[in-house]
Amino acid sequence: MLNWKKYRPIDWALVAIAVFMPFLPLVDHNGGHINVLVNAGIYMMLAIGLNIVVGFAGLLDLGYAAFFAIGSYTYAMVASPQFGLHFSFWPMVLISAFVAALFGVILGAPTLRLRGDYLAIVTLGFGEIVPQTFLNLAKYTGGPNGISAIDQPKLFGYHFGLNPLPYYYLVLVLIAFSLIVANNLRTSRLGRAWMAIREDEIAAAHMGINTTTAKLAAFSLGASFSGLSGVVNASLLTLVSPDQFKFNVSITVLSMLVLGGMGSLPGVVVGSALLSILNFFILPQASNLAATVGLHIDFTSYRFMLYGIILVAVMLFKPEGLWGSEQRKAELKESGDIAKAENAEYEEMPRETV
Amino acid sequence: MELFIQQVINGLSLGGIYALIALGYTMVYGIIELINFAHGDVYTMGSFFSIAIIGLLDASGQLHGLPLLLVLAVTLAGAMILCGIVGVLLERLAYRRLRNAPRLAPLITAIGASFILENIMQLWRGPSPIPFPSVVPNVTWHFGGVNLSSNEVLVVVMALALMAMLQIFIYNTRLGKAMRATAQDRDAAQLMGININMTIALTFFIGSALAGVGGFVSGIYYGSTWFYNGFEAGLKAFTAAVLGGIGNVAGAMLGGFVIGMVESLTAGFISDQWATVAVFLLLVLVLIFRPSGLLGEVLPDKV
Amino acid sequence: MAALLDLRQIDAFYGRIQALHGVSLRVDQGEIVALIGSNGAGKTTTLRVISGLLRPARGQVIYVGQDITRLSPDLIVGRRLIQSPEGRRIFARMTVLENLQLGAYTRTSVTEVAESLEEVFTLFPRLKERVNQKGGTLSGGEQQMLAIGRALMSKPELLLLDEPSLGLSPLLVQTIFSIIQDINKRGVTILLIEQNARQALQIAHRGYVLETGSITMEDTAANLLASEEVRAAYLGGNVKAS
Amino acid sequence: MSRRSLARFVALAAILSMFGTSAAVMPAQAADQVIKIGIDLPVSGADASDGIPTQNGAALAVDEANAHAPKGIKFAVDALDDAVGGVHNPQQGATNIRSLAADPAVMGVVGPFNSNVAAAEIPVSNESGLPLISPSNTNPTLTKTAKYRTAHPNEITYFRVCATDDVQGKAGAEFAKTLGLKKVYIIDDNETYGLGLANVFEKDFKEMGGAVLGHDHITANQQDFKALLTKVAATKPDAVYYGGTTSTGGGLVRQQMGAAGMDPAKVKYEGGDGISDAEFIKVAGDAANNSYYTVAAPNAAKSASAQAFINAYKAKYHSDIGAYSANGYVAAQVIIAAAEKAIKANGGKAPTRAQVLKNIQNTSGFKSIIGTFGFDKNGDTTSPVIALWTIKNGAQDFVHQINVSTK
Amino acid sequence: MAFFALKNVTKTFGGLVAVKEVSYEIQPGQIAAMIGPNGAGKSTAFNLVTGLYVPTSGEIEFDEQTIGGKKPDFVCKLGIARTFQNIRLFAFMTAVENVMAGRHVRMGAMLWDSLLHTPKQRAEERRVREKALELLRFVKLERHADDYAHNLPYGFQRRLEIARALASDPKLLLLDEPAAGMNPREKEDLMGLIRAIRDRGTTVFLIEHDMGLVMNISERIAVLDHGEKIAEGTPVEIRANPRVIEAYLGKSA
Repeated sequence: MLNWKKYRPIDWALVAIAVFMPFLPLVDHNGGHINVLVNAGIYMMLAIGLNIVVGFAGLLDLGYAAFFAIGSYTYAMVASPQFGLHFSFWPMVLISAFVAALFGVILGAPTLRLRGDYLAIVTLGFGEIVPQTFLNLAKYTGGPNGISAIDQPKLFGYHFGLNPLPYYYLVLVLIAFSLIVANNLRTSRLGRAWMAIREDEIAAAHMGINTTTAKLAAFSLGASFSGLSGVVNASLLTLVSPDQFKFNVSITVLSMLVLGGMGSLPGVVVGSALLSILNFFILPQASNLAATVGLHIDFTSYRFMLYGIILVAVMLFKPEGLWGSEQRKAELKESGDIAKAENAEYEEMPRETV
Repeated sequence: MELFIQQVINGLSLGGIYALIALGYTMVYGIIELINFAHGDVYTMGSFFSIAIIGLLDASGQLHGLPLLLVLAVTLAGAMILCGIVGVLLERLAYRRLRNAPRLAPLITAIGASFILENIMQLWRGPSPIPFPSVVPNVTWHFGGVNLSSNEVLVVVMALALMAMLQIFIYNTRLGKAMRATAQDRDAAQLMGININMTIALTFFIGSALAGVGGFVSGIYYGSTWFYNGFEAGLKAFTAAVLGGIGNVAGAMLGGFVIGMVESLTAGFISDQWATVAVFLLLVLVLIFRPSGLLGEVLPDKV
Repeated sequence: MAALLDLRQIDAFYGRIQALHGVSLRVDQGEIVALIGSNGAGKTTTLRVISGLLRPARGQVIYVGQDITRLSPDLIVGRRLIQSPEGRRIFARMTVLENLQLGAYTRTSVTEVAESLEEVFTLFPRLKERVNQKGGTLSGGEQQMLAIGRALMSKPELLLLDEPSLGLSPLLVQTIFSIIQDINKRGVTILLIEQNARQALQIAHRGYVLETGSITMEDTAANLLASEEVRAAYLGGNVKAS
Repeated sequence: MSRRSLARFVALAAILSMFGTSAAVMPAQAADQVIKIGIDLPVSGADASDGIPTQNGAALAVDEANAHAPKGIKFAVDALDDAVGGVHNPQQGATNIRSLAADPAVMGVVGPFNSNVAAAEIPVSNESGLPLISPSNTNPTLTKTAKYRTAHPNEITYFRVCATDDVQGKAGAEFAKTLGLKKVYIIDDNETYGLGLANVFEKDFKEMGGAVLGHDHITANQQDFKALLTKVAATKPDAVYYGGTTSTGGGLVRQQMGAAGMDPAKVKYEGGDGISDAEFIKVAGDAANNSYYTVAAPNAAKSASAQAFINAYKAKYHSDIGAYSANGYVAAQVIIAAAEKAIKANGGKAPTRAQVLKNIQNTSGFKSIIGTFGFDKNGDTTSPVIALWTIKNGAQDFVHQINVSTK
Repeated sequence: MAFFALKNVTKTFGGLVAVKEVSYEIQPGQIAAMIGPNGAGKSTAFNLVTGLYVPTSGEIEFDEQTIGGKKPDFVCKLGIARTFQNIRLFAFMTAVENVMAGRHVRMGAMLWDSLLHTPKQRAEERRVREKALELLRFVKLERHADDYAHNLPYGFQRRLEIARALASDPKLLLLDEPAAGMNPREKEDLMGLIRAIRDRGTTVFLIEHDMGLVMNISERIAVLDHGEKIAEGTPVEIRANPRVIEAYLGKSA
């Protein structure tokens, strides 16, 4: 149901930018810029995926980069000289997404019963283990060198090569697809179940929602998006190595989400776009600018300071993010309702063990 | 066999440092159910502060004139107080406003705070490892093929002594009782006349001061530190706190020693490259099979 | 007689929702005042405002002639204005003795605290028997005794009791109410919130009726008990007393 | 404007500014006769101590070139950072090379510093024909196989002026022999460079009849190596060979050896150029003494021709040169020489990138402060020099150097 | 097997016995109640039935199956729905969304349908929304369908919770202190509502403190004290039971 009045000029501006994106390469021919945009697009896809886990289902996943790694390695192993396999790119997009989802299930099944904050730490641990394991299993993964000379996609006989332009369009299409799918999820039976779990897990279970399955679905669907981005990343870079998938990737994606607004799809787009702009354009320029006035501060090496400030400041002052949903805002801000406050302890004293 | 004993000694001293960090995690979690993600960085700050204080004493040319014990006491006390202040500031600036927010919110600010602290340290002393002044002579005793150094003894004794003091404080003093009451029911504690803001701040102070001790001791033990040290040490110490049963002081200590042993035995008898993996694997297993930890209590869900 | 506690035009909010609309009420020295009303009417909110757990948006709380509206809960407790909260809220993982000691948290004189402890034990002999038991292992009635005893440990001048009969068997309710009267006779002023309006009004001197955040009636307890409106709304189907 | 709409306005402005910046950095026209030398090194965070002195060396070469540049030609530096969050990053490196490739004025690039960054950059360089000259990549596979040359397997666009790990590892093994080491325990940091170096050392040391007591990998960001070193001590080695860098644990390993039962005065420590920085001495403290390391570059101080460079460097940057400053300087000189040759052939006009590449490929007998060399068919230097250094009384001390000419 | 029965059910937490050897059988179509002071184990009994706790020993039967220790969602699917003592609505979802969430277990949309919004999924969403609105009418909340649950007054929230529970078409509805905090008029309405629910074919099992309400509408009552069932019978029997009077009602009753 579209309610046109609901949209403000700024919403239209966002739409206009989105419409303009496919034409951007006509204006800007710099391959470096396009390459940056492809990288930003890959991060945006990661953010859309993580949003399903963190935003929709309310599960804080601090090891999201692990699935990105799994997706990348899956493609790298079967489309490079590593094992002499050269599978086609297109089916591998789906297969890698599926493999990442599978690992989502494998990690999620035992851990999703945990409380939110414990889950965050377990996923963080998982995020540490996965790259370390890829590093240690040098026989299959090339160890620290990773896997190189990864194949590029071909489409109707056109070889993508290393030219970033076809990747740019590929990523645009994948982002559009991801947004549509994510929005469908949000407004479906499953999306409602996630919302219910986020609000009150015990009540949700009593409504017949299998909370474990629903969370598992969120976890593995989120993982599948990063599998998808992993394949694009691997083929564009022609290289996967364990150091590409460290904690800082997970945190970058999380910061994008928090900045834009957890749970809000336009928020995810805005948040990831903003941080990418900051990362790839503003920070490096800022250092150069400072250098011209004789100030040698390297802003890029403090980007994680910036992420830290974003995480703290947004949670403290604008927890719903720059472009958050009204509902999420209420959820994060209001301290509760009268009935709850008046009845907070209207319950049988739990006879706790001691 | 000698090698095994030697590795156990390594594990215990490593574990002693984890235990000191874990105490802070467990206290803060106990009182406001927050994984204070920045706690590992407070520990690193403990090393940084110690270096700075020793540097100051040295700069004023007094280090060599002063008795060793005094230098150590001043450094330790300084590091504890400064870390305590950092902890209190963290609570005040990053967490207090979110005390009644959904749990993810303060956890996310905690992660943010951790990054901020790391970068402050990087700004302060640069991104490379920093040597820790070797002020304490390290004496090594030999028992057959097994070596025991005074630093190793120092770490373990420090950890045990502080845990004992903490236990006594929590169970036998008025403020300790106030802390436990605040942990169990904040509103009810206020109705007893307990100033919960002060009590929570005190908890952060003590927890962070203990991390400061950890930072000091680890500086002496390893002879160096760097700004990113707290990330992994913090994670492992958190694992220790969970393993022991979060909220439980003795548990944190036990968990710390177990994690230290696991790490050192894995590194010593399997391979160093799997040691971290082993620790995190242990974390996952504990959370799955015994989320309440070794000494923790099992509480039913309230409905 | 000077008012011990005087609430003036209190407005209070939870988030954007207004819970109290200009609530004014007064408690005089030595009284038992009952505050009755249905759930969600704002009774607990009123007590939270008095105890400083909730800052009102507007209005004043005057206690012994002083404005305590902006004081923090611990300072209010220090002035011997004590609340025994709804649902008892005892410290389940601490012993009965520790719970009672926490009740005397703001007091410094060891001898006086010991005296209070003796007093509580005379009032509730059951607590003395279970002095080293953890709070969580007590039965519902014993927990309520502990909650009241804990409040008494602070030597209150004004005692706010929130639903002391909640979830107790009708049998125990009788006991608790007679103890409340007993406490009052020992010189403690009491503001009582009760679901059980009939019994509350039977022991109270005066009463207020709170409806959706506003005071709608104020009178002596006897008059309220006799009032048709109160009868219909709050005393109606209480079979237990019949 | 409400706070909310303000926030949105800022968001919009930021997005628009992206197009602004894009336009601002639109490729400069070749007609203005500026010839750019790209530099891609990690110059922030932990890697800055390696990257900055190298970058300075290269920039110095460009400065000097301008002093005698052909008329109407100006040389300029376009320096980019391939570190993200303080650590060298392959993605960033590839993006940088693509950016530089998009600018037709860039004739060649000095960099990268790290082998795994090179692995991501070589395909881009190979596809775009933009020459890369690394001052410090030592991993042999980068040049010796065609696997990174994905677009044009037979076209060499990536070169290096330093010796590879197989040369350095071999030299390390030989040095170990001369030092009288018989039993060595090998530890590496499980990174591209460290592992590669350690593997070559292990192979060559064994071939020379040495005994390798064990080979372990450590984990990055680790602080505690006692358990590992206790295990090492039990094997009673003459020395520990460390493949890796100071920042991944090279200093800490050395420093903790004593506590684990290996007296640093008795048990030697050997490594590659990864521990050639001043940090190593700071971190290892007293234990740094009795350590040895190889550097894949000659000791510039020993060469008379290098003195001018050292002095010029000091004058400009007010600091001592780094281990790879000279290599960065020479790498830039190679590109400049190739460009100048092409300019001459063009009759004073700016050259094309293809011309410059061709000239670089044909470099031979190039006289430089690191010796006279050319590039072989893979792009490696024909005259690699390895120097052995030690640490004595807390200071770096040159031992000797050898020229390991290949073909 | 019985329609619904607790059979010698015991639940201990650590060393504490919360529910001890309780047996209680309910016939289909009944309105049954359980009374007792707080801490007597009533809510624990409910939590055992709906699968939040696993019984230490004993068995729970429902609809020809044993359900002790089964997960809440499984129990709900079998046809047991509940409300909570301290209301647990999805506070930041609208009333109609709350009820639709209550319908979750009777919906068939699979992952694929959710991902792609298949025609099947759309049709189902429409049907479920209508059903939810109908239930809101049944509890007289149709005018608040699009309000956030937490914005509703207390009494409305209780009714919304009942509507949400009914959305799963339960055969047995557990009401945990439905009259708590209601005034006599609201209690009258509630009694009407409970009877109407029973007349729709749903068996009702409630926990309540309000003796008036319990005695008025229940056909069968069990009395719990300290985790043990001390009496069971019709309201008349209960009121006359000396053990109940001694332990619970008091002499004046």
